[in-house]
Amino acid sequence: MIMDLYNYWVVIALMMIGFYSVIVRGNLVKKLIGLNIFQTSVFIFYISVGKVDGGTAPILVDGVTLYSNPLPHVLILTAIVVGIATLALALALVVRIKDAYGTVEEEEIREIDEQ
Amino acid sequence: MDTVITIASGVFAVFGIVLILSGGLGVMRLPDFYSRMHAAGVTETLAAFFIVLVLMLEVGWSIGLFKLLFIMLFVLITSPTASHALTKAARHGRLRAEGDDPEAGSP
Amino acid sequence: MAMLAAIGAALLVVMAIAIARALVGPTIYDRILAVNLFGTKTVLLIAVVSVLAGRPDYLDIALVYALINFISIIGVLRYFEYGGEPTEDR
Amino acid sequence: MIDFALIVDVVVLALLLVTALAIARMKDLFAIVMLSGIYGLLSAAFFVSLDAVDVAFTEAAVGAGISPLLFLSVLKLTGRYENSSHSHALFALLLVVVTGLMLVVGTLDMPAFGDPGSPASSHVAVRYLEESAREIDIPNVVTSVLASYRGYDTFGEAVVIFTAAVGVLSLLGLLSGPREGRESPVRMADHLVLRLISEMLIPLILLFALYVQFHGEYGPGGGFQAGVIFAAAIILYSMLFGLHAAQSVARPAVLRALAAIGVLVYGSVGVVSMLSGGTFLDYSVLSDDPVSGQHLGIIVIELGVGVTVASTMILIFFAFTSRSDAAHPESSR
Repeated sequence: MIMDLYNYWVVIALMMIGFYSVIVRGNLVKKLIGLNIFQTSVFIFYISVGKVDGGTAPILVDGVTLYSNPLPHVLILTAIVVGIATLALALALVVRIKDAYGTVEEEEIREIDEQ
Repeated sequence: MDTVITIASGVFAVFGIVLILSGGLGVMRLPDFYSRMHAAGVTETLAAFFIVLVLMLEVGWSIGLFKLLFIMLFVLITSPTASHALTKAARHGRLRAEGDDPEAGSP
Repeated sequence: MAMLAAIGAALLVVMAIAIARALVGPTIYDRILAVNLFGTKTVLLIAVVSVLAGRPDYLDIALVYALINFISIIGVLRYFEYGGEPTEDR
Repeated sequence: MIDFALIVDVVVLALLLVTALAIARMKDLFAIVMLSGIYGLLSAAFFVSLDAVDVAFTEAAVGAGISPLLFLSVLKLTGRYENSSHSHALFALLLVVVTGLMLVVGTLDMPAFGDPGSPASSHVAVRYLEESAREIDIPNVVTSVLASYRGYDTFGEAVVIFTAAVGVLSLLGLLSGPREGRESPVRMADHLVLRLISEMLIPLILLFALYVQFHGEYGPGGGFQAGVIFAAAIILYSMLFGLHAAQSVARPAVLRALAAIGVLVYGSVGVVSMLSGGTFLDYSVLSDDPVSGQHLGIIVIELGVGVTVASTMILIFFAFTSRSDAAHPESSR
């Protein structure tokens, strides 16, 4: 029972750690790292779902009949590259915020906005 | 012939495991950065060498052998380079080893 | 086979030690050392998993790891050599 | 004997959890980025142990290589330490714990880990595994699903990556590297060993990227992975020899054109297949024999993806480093 769901529970824990960093931390770079953890937890979830007991990597070879599910691999493969592209965009926004406000701390940005 | 290979890979495996664990122990227990670097850098390259050797004996004569050979060469070239650069950077960064005389000036 | 599993277990132990070192520090160089150590151990672990699974295709990944590990260590060193950051932890 | 892959799975996940907790607790952003590099390597090792070799390939290059480098160049601009107080920390903790518990309750209905009869592995996935050998005839099923069965998706991803590069470039601009003469970074130049080794390695890395690109049908690899590895080689070059030198090898104007051309190549394969009487991105009509048509289509679109990914990653890296070098002019003397 524990082994059956172990992966999913770790995924949830990782996801919540990422979620917590995103909502609590005021530093924008830290928020993005939290978002990264969140995102990776989703990757791990998909790959765990795709695993088949006794299966092997979905690259066909003679004499093997049982393979893991290739579909989650495809989805996550593209998600990783899209993830880094969007991360770069977010970091670019952070750099511009630093230019405009002189800080990347959420609280300080809000104070400047209210003035 | 087969027994020779089995015995050889067993011996190499023991070497590899002992070296890798002693390197790990050194990284965990030694008192300052340079000695930890020493433990990691010196033991790990040889450990990597032995472990890849065991794997090579395991896969036998196949494409995997050449890939493992590449991995070994790659690790044996890049790992000492990275260690060298890191230690040099630490010295430039005025990081002192334990026991260095702080009055003796910068390294 | 049991021999390879033993090697793999030793690798996992050292990986855990490397993470501990990255957590504790105390200097940034210790953290970089930990990342480097962790990288080479991952390369070896993947090679072991590959041989155990009997799929030599996986070895390509180990090669990529070795490569990327080297590049990221250089990137990290460059950060410190350029930025003039303090190197001791605050 | 207990299955070794299972041990790897359990230990690696536990280590991931420890690393993530440490990342959440620390305040030194540099140490956090180091840990996130370890986190990337760990998750990639996890992917290997669960047979997702193509994913591990990409995650190794992206999660452990490129994203820490991007974070570091941003840290140079925004500062190394986080100095905010935690607002509403208790409330947030409560929220997170409640959400987590609800998700845990949700997992109780999930099929067991590795269950071959789970819904995810019993519908379309079975068809891909059984039919792709006949319909597409390349060993790597991940590549055939990526490039052919789900070619629409992948086209979308290529467009997203291209758009992200456009966004980054319009937000940051691309300052050209420092002029000749004051170009070579003094302290990096001291690293004679590093430079020599890297000069030796860079051609090998580029060659390896080409191998990954064109061997992607037979083993792990493909356009995404090859693009990232190719970019990593150029990034290594620019880190050691300065941005200016790198930009004279990989000219930003050329890269901008290539990023667009890659997407365009992908799209044109779709248009050509429509003109040949098929549907959009149906490669079977590209040749007399449907299977060789599929091969042709996959090779061309993988090339398009590889070109786009490589040039986008290099451009993004250039954009960030040119910013941080400009902010620290003393460093690029």
